Amino acid sequence: MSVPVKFSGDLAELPTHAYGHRSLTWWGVVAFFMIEGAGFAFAIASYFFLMGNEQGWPPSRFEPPSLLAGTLFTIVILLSEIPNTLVKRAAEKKDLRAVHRYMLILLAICLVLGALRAWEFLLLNVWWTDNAYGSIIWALLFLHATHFVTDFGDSVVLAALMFTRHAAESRRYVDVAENAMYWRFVWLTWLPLYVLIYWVPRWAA
Amino acid sequence: MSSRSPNKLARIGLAGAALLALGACDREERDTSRQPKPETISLASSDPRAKEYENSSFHISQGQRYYSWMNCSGCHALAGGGGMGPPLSDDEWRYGGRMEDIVQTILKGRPNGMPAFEGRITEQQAWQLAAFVRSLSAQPRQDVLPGRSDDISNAEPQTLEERRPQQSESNTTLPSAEKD
Amino acid sequence: MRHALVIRSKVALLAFLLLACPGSQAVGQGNGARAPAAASPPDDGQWTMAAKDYASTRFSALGEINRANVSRLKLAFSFDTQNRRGHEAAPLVVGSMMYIITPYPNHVWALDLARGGRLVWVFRPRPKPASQGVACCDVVNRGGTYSNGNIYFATLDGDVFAIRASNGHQVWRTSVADINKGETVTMAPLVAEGKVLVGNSGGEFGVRGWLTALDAASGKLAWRAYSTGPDADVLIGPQFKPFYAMDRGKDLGVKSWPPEAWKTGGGTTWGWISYDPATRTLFQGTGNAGPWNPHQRPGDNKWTSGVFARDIATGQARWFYQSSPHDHFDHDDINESILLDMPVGGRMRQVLVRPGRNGYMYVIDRGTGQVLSADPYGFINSAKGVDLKTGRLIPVEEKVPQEGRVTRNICPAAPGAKDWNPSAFSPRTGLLYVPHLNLCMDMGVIEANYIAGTPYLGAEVKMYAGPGGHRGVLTAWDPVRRKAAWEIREDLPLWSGALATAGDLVFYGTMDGRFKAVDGRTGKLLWQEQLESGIIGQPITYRGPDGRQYVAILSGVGGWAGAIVSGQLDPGDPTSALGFVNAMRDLPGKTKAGGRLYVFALPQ
Amino acid sequence: MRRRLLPLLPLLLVGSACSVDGIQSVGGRDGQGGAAIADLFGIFLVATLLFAAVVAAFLGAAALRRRGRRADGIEDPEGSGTERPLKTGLIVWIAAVAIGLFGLTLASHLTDRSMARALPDPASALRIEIVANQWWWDVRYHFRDPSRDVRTANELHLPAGVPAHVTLKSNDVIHSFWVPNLAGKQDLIPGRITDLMLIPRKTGVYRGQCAEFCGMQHAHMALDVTVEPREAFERWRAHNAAPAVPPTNALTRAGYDYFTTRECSTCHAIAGTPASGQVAPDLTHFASRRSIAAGTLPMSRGHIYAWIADPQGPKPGNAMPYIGLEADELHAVAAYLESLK
Amino acid sequence: MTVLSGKDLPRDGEMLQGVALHARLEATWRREPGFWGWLTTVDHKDVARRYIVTALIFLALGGVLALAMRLQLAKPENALMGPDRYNQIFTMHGTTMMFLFAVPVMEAMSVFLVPLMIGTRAISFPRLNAFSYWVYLSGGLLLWVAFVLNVGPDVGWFAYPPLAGPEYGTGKRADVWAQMVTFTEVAALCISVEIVATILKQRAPGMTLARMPVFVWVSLVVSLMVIFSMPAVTLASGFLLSDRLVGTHFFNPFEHGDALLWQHLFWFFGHPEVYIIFLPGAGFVSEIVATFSRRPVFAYPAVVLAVVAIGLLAFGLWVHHMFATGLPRLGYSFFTAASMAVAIPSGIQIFCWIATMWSGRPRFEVPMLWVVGFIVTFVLGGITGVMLASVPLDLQLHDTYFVVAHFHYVLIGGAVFPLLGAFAYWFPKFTGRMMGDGLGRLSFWITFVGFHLTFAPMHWTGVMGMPRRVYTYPVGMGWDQLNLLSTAGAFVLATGVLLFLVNAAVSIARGRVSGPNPWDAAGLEWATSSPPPPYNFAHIPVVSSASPLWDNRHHLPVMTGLRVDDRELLLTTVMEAKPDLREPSPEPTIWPLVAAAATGGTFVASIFTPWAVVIGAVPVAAALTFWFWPKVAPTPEPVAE
Repeated sequence: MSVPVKFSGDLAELPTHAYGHRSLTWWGVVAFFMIEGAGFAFAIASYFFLMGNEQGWPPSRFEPPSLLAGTLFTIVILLSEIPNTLVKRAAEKKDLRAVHRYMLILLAICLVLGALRAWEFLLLNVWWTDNAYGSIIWALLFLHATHFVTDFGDSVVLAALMFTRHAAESRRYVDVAENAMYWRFVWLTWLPLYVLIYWVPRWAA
Repeated sequence: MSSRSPNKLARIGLAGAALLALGACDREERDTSRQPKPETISLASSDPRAKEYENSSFHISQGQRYYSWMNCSGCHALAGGGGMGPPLSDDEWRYGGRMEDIVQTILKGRPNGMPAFEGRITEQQAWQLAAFVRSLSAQPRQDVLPGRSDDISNAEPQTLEERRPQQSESNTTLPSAEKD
Repeated sequence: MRHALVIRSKVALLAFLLLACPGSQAVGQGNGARAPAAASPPDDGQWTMAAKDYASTRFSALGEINRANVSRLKLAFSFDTQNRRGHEAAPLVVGSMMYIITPYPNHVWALDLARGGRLVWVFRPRPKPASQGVACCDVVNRGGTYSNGNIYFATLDGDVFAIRASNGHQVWRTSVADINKGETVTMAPLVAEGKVLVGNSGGEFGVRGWLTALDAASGKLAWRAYSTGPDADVLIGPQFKPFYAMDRGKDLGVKSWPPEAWKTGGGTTWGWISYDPATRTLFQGTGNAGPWNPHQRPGDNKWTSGVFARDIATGQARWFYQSSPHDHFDHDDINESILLDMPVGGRMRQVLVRPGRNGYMYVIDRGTGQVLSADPYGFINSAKGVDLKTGRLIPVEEKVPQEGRVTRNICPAAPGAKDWNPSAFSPRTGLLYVPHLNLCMDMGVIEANYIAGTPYLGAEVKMYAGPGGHRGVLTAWDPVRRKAAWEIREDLPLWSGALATAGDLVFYGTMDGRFKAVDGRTGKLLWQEQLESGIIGQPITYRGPDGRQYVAILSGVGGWAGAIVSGQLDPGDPTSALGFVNAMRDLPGKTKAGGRLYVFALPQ
Repeated sequence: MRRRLLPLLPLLLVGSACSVDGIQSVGGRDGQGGAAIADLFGIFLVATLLFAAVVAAFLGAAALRRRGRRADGIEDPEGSGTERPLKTGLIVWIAAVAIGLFGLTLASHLTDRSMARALPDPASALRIEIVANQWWWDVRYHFRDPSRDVRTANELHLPAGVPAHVTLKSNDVIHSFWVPNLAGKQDLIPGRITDLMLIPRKTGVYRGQCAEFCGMQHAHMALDVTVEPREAFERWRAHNAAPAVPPTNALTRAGYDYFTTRECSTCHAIAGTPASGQVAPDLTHFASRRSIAAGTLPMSRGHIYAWIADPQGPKPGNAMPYIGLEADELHAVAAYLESLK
Repeated sequence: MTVLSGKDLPRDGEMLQGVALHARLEATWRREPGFWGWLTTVDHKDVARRYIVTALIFLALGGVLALAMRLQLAKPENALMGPDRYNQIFTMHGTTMMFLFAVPVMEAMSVFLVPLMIGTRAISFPRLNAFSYWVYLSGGLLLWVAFVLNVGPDVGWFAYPPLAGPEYGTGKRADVWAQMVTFTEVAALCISVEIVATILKQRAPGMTLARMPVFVWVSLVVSLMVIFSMPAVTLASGFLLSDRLVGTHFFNPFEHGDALLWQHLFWFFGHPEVYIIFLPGAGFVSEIVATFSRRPVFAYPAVVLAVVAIGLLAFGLWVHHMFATGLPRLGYSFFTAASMAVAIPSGIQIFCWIATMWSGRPRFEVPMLWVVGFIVTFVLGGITGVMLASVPLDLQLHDTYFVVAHFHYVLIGGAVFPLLGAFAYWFPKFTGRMMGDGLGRLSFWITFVGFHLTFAPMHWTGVMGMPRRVYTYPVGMGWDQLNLLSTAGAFVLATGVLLFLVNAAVSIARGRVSGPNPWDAAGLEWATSSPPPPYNFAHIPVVSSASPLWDNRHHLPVMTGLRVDDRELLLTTVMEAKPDLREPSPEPTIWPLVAAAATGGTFVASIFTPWAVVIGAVPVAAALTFWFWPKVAPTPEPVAE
């Protein structure tokens, strides 16, 4: 340092991790929420733009997507918030065994959700090649599916990490808490998409 | 110094990619030249022009326009499913499925209703049309084909099947209509 | 000749009154509608023209097979036509002989009914193979006509033949159509007053439609009436008195088109012609305007998609009514005109009843061309109705096809609420049995290029089942009460004709090969038989040489609707066969190509 | 407007050699829309240059004010006494900019409104349909009686003083219709129908050009516009509604025969002959036009030859193929086309 | 490394300072030696420098393309090149300049300067930062390799469907464009996330929001703009790719898709993009003007508010690119008003900068020359911008050379001039040496004159009706001399820029050694050596005003106590910047490069088959897992709650 300095405080006693907006990662995650949220917003805007263009929504001879898989997915993903909240609490209490238990439950639920999501694609009653309606319906579901798969991958890695010696580091609990926050984002963004994919075509018809 | 090396890396990458992907050039060439290269149609087993036209996205897209302009789609349908004329999207070629056979069919016509376009379109256009016709049955390299046309959706509805795989092209079958 | 006919028709009228009327009164179901006697002579047990009679009733007075015993109907014999394309023809029965005209190459088979349908002779006209390439909707033929010892029929490439019925020797042959322009002939000619009436097909090729009358004896051209162009070509002269103002004016066949467009304007006459001997008037429908893209032909596009009444001797037009001015949807108006005398608004009127392609059941005064009523008999969302003051169809603006943009859910689709396949009328029930379609479509148009001998369409179409999900309907329509008495919904489109008999039965076939007989009063299914191939032909019935009643039908799927099977089209391309394939993707799994005559009778 | 603007031109650093008086010029006042826009342009130019001048003066003064006074110390803004007047200046400046912009927005809005209000009822206007293709203009005049319709290509004739309602469509990609002397531009978008009202005020010849990038030959997609007196337009209309003149001598006869039976007629139409192709420009009165191939070549015998002999030379990528005519065929076809006045 | 217990971990402070501290910090923070270290570095200054150099290479390449275009247009009916080549070239020029030069170079400046300006040791997510560079490089390589192979996009930098769609955009050219967009968007979004987190959480103690340098404000606003606008074009290019590759119908009017959907999405990004490029320029100017006028920028709150206002207004203007599409006329006047309203904050900034000079004692060093050049040029560009905001005028001027002139005035005048000024200004911080003064002044004047010679005539060619994007024009339209003038000007301009680059190259090797604060500037970036050490600051500075070095001329207050044996950062609170946490910063690693390579391979392959996305997901996921997997044993430091 080339400028003469005068010491005016010591930082050694500061903590090395914290939850929520005090943590740096939290801000990174929030920034990614904004990016992805903006992406979803534009996709939804495109949905309404195309809807205004189309004659009939869905266009004649196409049925709206069948409700079963999508509704099951919605119910299960809403229920998954229970173990998710428990994971978050356990992480904040640094209760490793509880973290293990609820993360495994959550991953099991994710597997169920993955199967439901795959099934959902087959129940859309339209292919993306059929018309612009089919294209945007598939795009919405596909966007959310990638979102879901990404977080699932994240969670698997994090869960694995929590079974290693790295779990001893307190900052890992912050990661777990932030992952739980991300999961909330995943299901929150799903709710409007669920309405757009499954219900708007029914109301518009 | 960090600032110089990316430049070097870029140059290495550029050269490497250039070597690897030289094949891209013929696919992309907008060949607006006057006429097909050799002067006459040879009936030899493989006309050198066949590959040239078939592997050119430009020629295929020109052929796609002519397919609509010359009313091919009226008989053979947008994706080659057929109608008044036989389907072009399947593996059955009444008069041979090689490029040069198709060019012959277009130019000279065929007895069961295919009109002769010789004198109505140029030979170059016939080759371009043939390249597009072959693409309907997914014959040329997939990477030169467009995903769809700006038309009514002509993808098979409600199914995820890909276009049927093709049989060997020498498999020429006789016209099925001549049963009497 | 003329005298003979008049006398014969008068005798026929008497005979009909004596025989048929008490019968129908006994049934007690009639509504007062009946075919004019002159056009519908008493039944002689033969079937000499596709429509049975000039009134196009397709009604047989034979009653041996009836509601009580039809369930015992059995195959009498069958005959392989050795042809695997769409068989749309009606067999002819003259005396103890039966004649079948096949699709291209248009062989005529003569069978001896006295000897169990043994082949007597075959006539091979050898039409030009290239004609197959300009046939829009499979290489079909809709039958021939027997008259005066000759069988008259036309080949796909446009040659009209007269051949001796007894031995199959050619009497004359006249070429009327030019396949290089896209003209073909698929219709069954009508022979009346010594004239063979035949029109061209090719509305999808930008041909100029016409109806030609040939001298039945010599094959010489008597007259030709075009459907577009100057009045002189259309045979519009001083006799022409259209009912509606929109059809009055000089040279409307030119003035209602952009310059030159009338030369490629369509208006082909490929359907049914009816004839009223009492007024010596023929009724001829004209086909769609070309190209399909309506934006390329602003104007009313006279005289396409309408019906002409013409003097049979000279061809001079008497009146014209246009059901689809400036046709948007390929709605030809070539469907059958059934001549009826029936009460309308309390008094008997001489009318034509026409199940139109646009979905309206027209009742038109035979004498004036006035539309007395037009009621929807199928689902229509492309029009709001017919304005009886002006005679104009009232289109729905948002269903007009757009350039470069698909218009969705247009009902009825391009083949209409009903295509060529003819209805039958039974005076006993007073009902018109209409085999028709329930199809809708997505349609967008693009600029069509005109190259002679190639399609001139400019349309991209995908069809699919209409509301309800069924694709075919048999409607029993009461023309007097102007509503359906009953209807039968069929999964597949109905592409076969109907037959009504005095046994109060209605026969028709389905595209998956079921030949059915239903109760003409209730629509109850009484009998059905699974045939080898789908049925798109016209059932007939006749009294055999042994005096028994027989019912005959050609099976052999094809035509526009069945081209997916007969032409082995690719179901993966929904726009195949002008978009019909999209609605028929299941057909290859339900039937296969074939060509066979089936004749049924009650067991002895 | 030209005169009013002249003193300001040097400010745009462009020599006086240039003038806005061209056949394809934004400054043109030859149509009602064009004139209103030219006026508005003048207002904007004056107002904005005024502001620019204020900024320039301020900048110049600021730069020169304390020039040469070297000082290493840091200026204390509060102490210097300039802060307060500058803050007042800032407020004044913001107000001035805001008022100026409001004025300009208002001017723009009013011009837009008045242009919209001045538009006559489309039903009473001359009805023209223009379809853009890669890379030419298909022009159709529609009349109540469709048999009077006129079809031409790459040229537009308009009667002076008569509003023309132009319906715009595209057959392939997005194009933009722009005849600056007459009006602003309007895009042609596939799947949509747009429209534009042209109200030419002065007779003359103008040029329009596609203004949205549309592919390889975007540069060669021009449109010749002729605004003429009403009677002259009527003559033109009547002439163009008539079929083409039949060939008169052996040479043009040979050209006619080739044209109507061979490749040419697959795409081109000539009214009154069997040639009825719809996918290329209508050539019925080809030789009466000012240019060939959408403004690529001026109309002349030599250019007709050159164009037919090798269409890919002057306009590579366009849809007209090289046919390879023999010399006598070329001669005949060119002579025939030249006879299509 | 010795494992120590929590209490006596080595930290800076009274016990550890001076040379010993530097050695400890150097050992902890320096990158690994050799080529491996070059590949694995996560130092924001390394990454920023290579970003800048790469962007300058793209600037040069884009400039060569511009010269090629000007040569072709030098005379009417020129046969130098055909339409196919020309269309590729103008598309490449626009794409390169917008996506590969302007946005990345501005972001790179933020990556370099922001951590220094706010007094922190590293950027927030340094591995993401490294990753973003490699992704950006892959995108640039993809585009240029494709161009060399005649697969260069030829559909304009805006790639309007249907021209760029599957039917008319023949071959892979438009796919290359769309995928290149994906690359650069990913890179830009990563950087924005880092910048936002860095600015909000890592500011030096005492640097409240109101004490942040204007450039930091600009970086924050720009990053947020990137975050909210770029997803639009990412989505749009995804739609375009899926239309082209798997047959969706987003832009197919026949199946009720719409070409205008693309334009809405593209311009919702495209217009903010212009301000994303321009605002950093305004940030540079604010810093330079203050330093050389010897006073803090006049009316700092007004300048900051103006920056924020521009950032907000930028999202309300996109329709003014679409006035000619025939949208409902009613909405247009709103967009006219919004477009014009941008002139108000821009006007405020201009006034404040001039006022700063007015009330200060301006010294016209090279960076200041660029600022003056900027103000003159930008005001002229602003004037034409106001004209283009008017619907009736836009309908005439849209897509003519007038617009070409306008946006080059705004982008070169408004962004490149300040950027070159910023290079000259921060050159000592990048390299440790001063940039040559004489050559610097010469290059400014040549560039300035060349610029106006090139682009001023274009106003006139545009008004005379010359449309954009034409590869040639006919004789006799009156455009000939003006075009020739522009071509001549282009070569002058190129000479000027070349001189600038030569000056930079020479100065790197032989420039005067500068010392930490050669301009006697006020910002924290000048409180450390030039170039700064890997750890930026030995002690964390404490700030009590907006001009810390001017207000603490003798002793800069600092805080101590961060570990020196581990990469440790100080996190402060969002608003007040009070010390809050110590968090570790990641070590160098190869995995961002591997992940970028895997991502790049996936993107490129997906042009050819959609299955590439599925297959490529595996290596990408693997690389990311290794990236995030902790490599070292947990820190023994006890948890302090």
